[in-house]
Amino acid sequence: MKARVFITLKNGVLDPQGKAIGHALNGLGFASVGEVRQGKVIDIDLSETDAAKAKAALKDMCEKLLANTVIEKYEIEIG
Amino acid sequence: MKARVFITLKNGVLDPQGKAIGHALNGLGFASVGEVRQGKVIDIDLSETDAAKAKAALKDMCEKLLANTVIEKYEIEIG
Amino acid sequence: MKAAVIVFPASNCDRDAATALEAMTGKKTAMVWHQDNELPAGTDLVVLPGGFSYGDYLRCGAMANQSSIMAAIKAHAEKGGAVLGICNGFQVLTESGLLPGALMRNAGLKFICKPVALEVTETQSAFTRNYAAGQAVTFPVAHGEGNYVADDATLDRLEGEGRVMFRYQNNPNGSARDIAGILNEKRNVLGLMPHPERAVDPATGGSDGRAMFQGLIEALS
Amino acid sequence: MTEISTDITPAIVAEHGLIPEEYQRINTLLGRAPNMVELGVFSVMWSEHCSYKSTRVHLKTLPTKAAWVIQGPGENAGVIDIGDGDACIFKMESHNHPSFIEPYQGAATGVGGIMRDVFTMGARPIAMMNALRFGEPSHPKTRHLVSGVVSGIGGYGNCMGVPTVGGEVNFHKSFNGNNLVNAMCVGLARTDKIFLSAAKGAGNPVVYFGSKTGRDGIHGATMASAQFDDASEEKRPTVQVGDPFAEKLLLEATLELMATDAIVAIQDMGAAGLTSSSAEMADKGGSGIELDLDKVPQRETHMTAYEMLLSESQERMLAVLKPGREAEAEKIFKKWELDFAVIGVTTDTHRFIARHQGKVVADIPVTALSDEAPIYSRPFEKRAPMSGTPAYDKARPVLASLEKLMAAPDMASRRWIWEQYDNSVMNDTLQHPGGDAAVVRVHGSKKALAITTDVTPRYVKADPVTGGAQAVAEAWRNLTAVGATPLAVTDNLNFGNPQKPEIMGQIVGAIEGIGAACRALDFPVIGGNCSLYNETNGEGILPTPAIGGVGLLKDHARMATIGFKREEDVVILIGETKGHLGQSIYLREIEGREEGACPPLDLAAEKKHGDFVRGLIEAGRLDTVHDLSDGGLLVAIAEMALKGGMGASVGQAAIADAVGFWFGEDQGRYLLAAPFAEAEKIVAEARAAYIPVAELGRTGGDAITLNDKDSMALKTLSAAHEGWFPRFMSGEEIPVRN
Ligand SMILES: Nc1ncnc2c1ncn2[C@@H]1O[C@H](COP(=O)(O)OP(=O)(O)O)[C@@H](O)[C@H]1O
Ligand SMILES: [Mg+2]
Repeated sequence: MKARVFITLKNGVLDPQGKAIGHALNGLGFASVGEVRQGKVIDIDLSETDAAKAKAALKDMCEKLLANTVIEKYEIEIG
Repeated sequence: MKARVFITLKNGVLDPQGKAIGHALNGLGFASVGEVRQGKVIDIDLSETDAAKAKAALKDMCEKLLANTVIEKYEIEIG
Repeated sequence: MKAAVIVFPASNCDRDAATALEAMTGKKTAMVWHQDNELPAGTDLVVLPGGFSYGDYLRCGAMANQSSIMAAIKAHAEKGGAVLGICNGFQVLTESGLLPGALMRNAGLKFICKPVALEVTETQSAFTRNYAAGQAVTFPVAHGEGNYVADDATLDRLEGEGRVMFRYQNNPNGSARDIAGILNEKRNVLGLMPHPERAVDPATGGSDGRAMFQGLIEALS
Repeated sequence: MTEISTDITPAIVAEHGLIPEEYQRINTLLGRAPNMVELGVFSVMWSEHCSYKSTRVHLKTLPTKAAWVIQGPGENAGVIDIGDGDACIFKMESHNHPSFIEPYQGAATGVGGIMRDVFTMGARPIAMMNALRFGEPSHPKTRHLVSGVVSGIGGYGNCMGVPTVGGEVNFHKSFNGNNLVNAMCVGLARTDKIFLSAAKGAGNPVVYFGSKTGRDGIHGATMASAQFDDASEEKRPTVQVGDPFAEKLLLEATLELMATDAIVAIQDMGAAGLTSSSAEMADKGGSGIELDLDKVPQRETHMTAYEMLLSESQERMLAVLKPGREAEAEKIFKKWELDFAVIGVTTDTHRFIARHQGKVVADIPVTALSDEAPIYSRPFEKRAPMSGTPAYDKARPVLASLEKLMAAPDMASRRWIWEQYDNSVMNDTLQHPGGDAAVVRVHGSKKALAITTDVTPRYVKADPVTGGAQAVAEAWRNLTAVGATPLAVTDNLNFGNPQKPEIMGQIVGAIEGIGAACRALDFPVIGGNCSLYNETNGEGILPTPAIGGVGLLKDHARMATIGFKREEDVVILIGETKGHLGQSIYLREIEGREEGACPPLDLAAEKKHGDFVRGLIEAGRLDTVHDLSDGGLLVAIAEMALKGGMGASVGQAAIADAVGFWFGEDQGRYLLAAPFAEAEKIVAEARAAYIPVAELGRTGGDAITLNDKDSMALKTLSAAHEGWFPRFMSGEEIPVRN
């Protein structure tokens, strides 16, 4: 089973990278670009076949390692 | 309009970060975890309202700045 | 030799490069702002210095590559002018396509600052002419993303054409084939992760870098 | 505006960290009840952090003057004169709590904050140090904290292009729930271009520049209170995130603005952000200030006056300009792509006034926030110092203990850390981490600055007065050991809860000791910082008054380093060796006990021995010196051997107690190595000056040999010394202390 985990900064947490990317895109002439936020995407191969169990394990992984829950939030996608 | 761009390493390009994460997850007892790859997700607010135009602009942004196509590939999601 | 050092936002070895050049040439080095469109008339050598241009955000060197000065640098290289990219400068050069490949996160995932032993593998360039082939030199490294990658065909070609100029003796960052520095096809653009400009004074980082600048002075004056 | 009309309940007052008496005092000073915004302003200005209410009466006793002191405590950083029109500006500050919550960002923003304190005075930062304390290595959080703090310091400092050249790291269980992250920044300016924070004069524009203001770091408890629930989710307080890229631009832009003569006063926005920077500037200038909060560059929507005034968003500065110079300044910040806004004006009303959306949201006499802030003489209890000499096994083989000590968490090589810091950028680093003091050249000159941070918390715990003095003496000794003349210190007083008489006793004692040592060594205090309430579950940390010292080498060609350099050099010990093992590293690591009296300190001998050693280095007669501290004599010899890649054969006839001799931590001692002829002269001169001196042996070989009998290969020692940190951090080893 393949899973995708998104780790993004919580709302309100400053995102210096996103800010700089937005600025650079505007500078390149992409005037329609407003706020930009950058996060991580982590693709995980799982040998687990039960979707519910996989989801629970992924949640656990996010809490324990993948996300820094002080400043980040996460979403899990199983596909 | 909100868009999400995924930047991930091309197949075959070594991903030391992904490898380290996989290793750490195994170490934490998540035995079902196989290969792990890490990429970026960039969320962009666009004032553009035409989806086709937005898509074209996003493609252009990826080619010009967001991805290094020597080692990375990108996917665009508009939603 | 007239040298110009490019200053990007958050370049931070720009002064070090200029100081080293001035010590070697006895002449003032031009500091060129990234938003300029032209190099000073008569520039022989362009140095893209180390640092964290644009904070290394998104990818090292990616945003600096979009600066307006880059067109002038490409034109300078095209005409055969010498370009030296050190550390972040090397990253800008690969982003710009002036050099092949890319620089990724160090294999150990940590920033590394220490003197490293290098082998000068090729002497056929203005940058390395004053070294002996196979000479061992020590330059400091200071980078988090110096892991050189390219596909096998590119690597074979770099080696086959004698364009791998410096190799690590103890690979600190996972670079393919221990590559520390490479040259472009026309042999006038060098990019390397170690800092030769931090090796021009025995009181600080040794003096193995002097031969590079001396070679450039001789070749370009 | 709900926040103005909200009734202030005792619960709200308490959530703002104010006691009822303090709230009453606010009412008296204002002649009315404060509104919520005003309460917020008072709460931060009267906080321990900003007002030093528990420590001020004691800090006043510290010596702060010397002929070379240009600016003592009271500004963003202290300033000393280092000759030729050059000034050195430095300061140390803590970011303990944020680094425990979010180690990477907490440490990173700590680095950013202290750099701003230094460049806001006109200096270009040229060196960074960090003094770190973590819980025991076996504690489950320790590795994560070490890793996050170190990469946060590197992540920020490396991007700034300022070399991080040294620091200190200890592990102890008292820090399990409360690590310490103290960062020090040293900068260079010209003596005639030093910028202060006194906003003198009325009618001058107040300008804001740097990054935008968000809801970062606003006091958690106050934010949780009910009146802020209209746009709830968006309004939660958030951890401060550092943006070193913005800071680098801010540094360059600020220095560019300083090259004009447009600035009247300038101050970074640190703790309590806009409030403290503006109120302090008005206070020091004897003026008033009016802010129009609608003009503040904002990162988020619907920010309230309360939030803007209390936000601790990073990478922001406030300046008062001469009238009419706004456009010139704006042009500079545009060039560097930073926000710039005129947000207020100075007045002659002596009031701090903030307007938001057309209404006055705060109107407070400036002195109510400064001079009228509460000052406490908190009760303190000075406990009798710990005493006695603990028993230990005198027959334990010395070299086996040495190997163990070299790999102890507090003694092992810190290479794993310092290689993650760019320590050679700026091309002026003459001594990298790993020596007694870092040495950084004054660019383009023969001069160099030596920098160190020191404190031995276990000594301070055993005896606050002696421990405080010892921290100063050790800093002074480290600077001396490289050949520098020690000039001044900044302190960072990390303690537990000052409302406990025992802790307050530690604070008072440590300050007394620091003051005494600084006076005796002519080493004034020119700045500092206090971090109190470092407690978890009612247990305070080991008292940790960190001392950051700076010294000057007039000619860096005459500098000493610790590594042995030549075979057959004579190894000389300066200072008296009694074999004091109380509170020693040996006792803790080998015997497993933290007991006894800390070593006594003789400040007169300290000065005499140091001046003697420095004189030899300055005369060009001596290039190999190491001061003795943790682990004592044999550890110092091992360090000199490992650094130089050369062994030594040392010993003495008739050592009564080998353990005490080799591992005792008697103070005021140095090890020197010099060629025979020079060594003979040095020994004779020391004797003539009544300085205790002993020849211990000769350098050479690839082992440490004791009394021509037992020896241990440098390879073995090196593996022990270099191996522990990487193994610990890779998770291969979680050592449990015996
Ligand atoms: N422990 C101390 N010893 C001496 N001076 C101190 C001490 N603590 C604080 N100070 C001085 O008090 C002033 C205010 O300190 P602080 O609030 O930490 O500065 P800032 O507002 O720049 O962060 C500074 O000048 C500082 O040097
Ligand atoms: Mg300050």
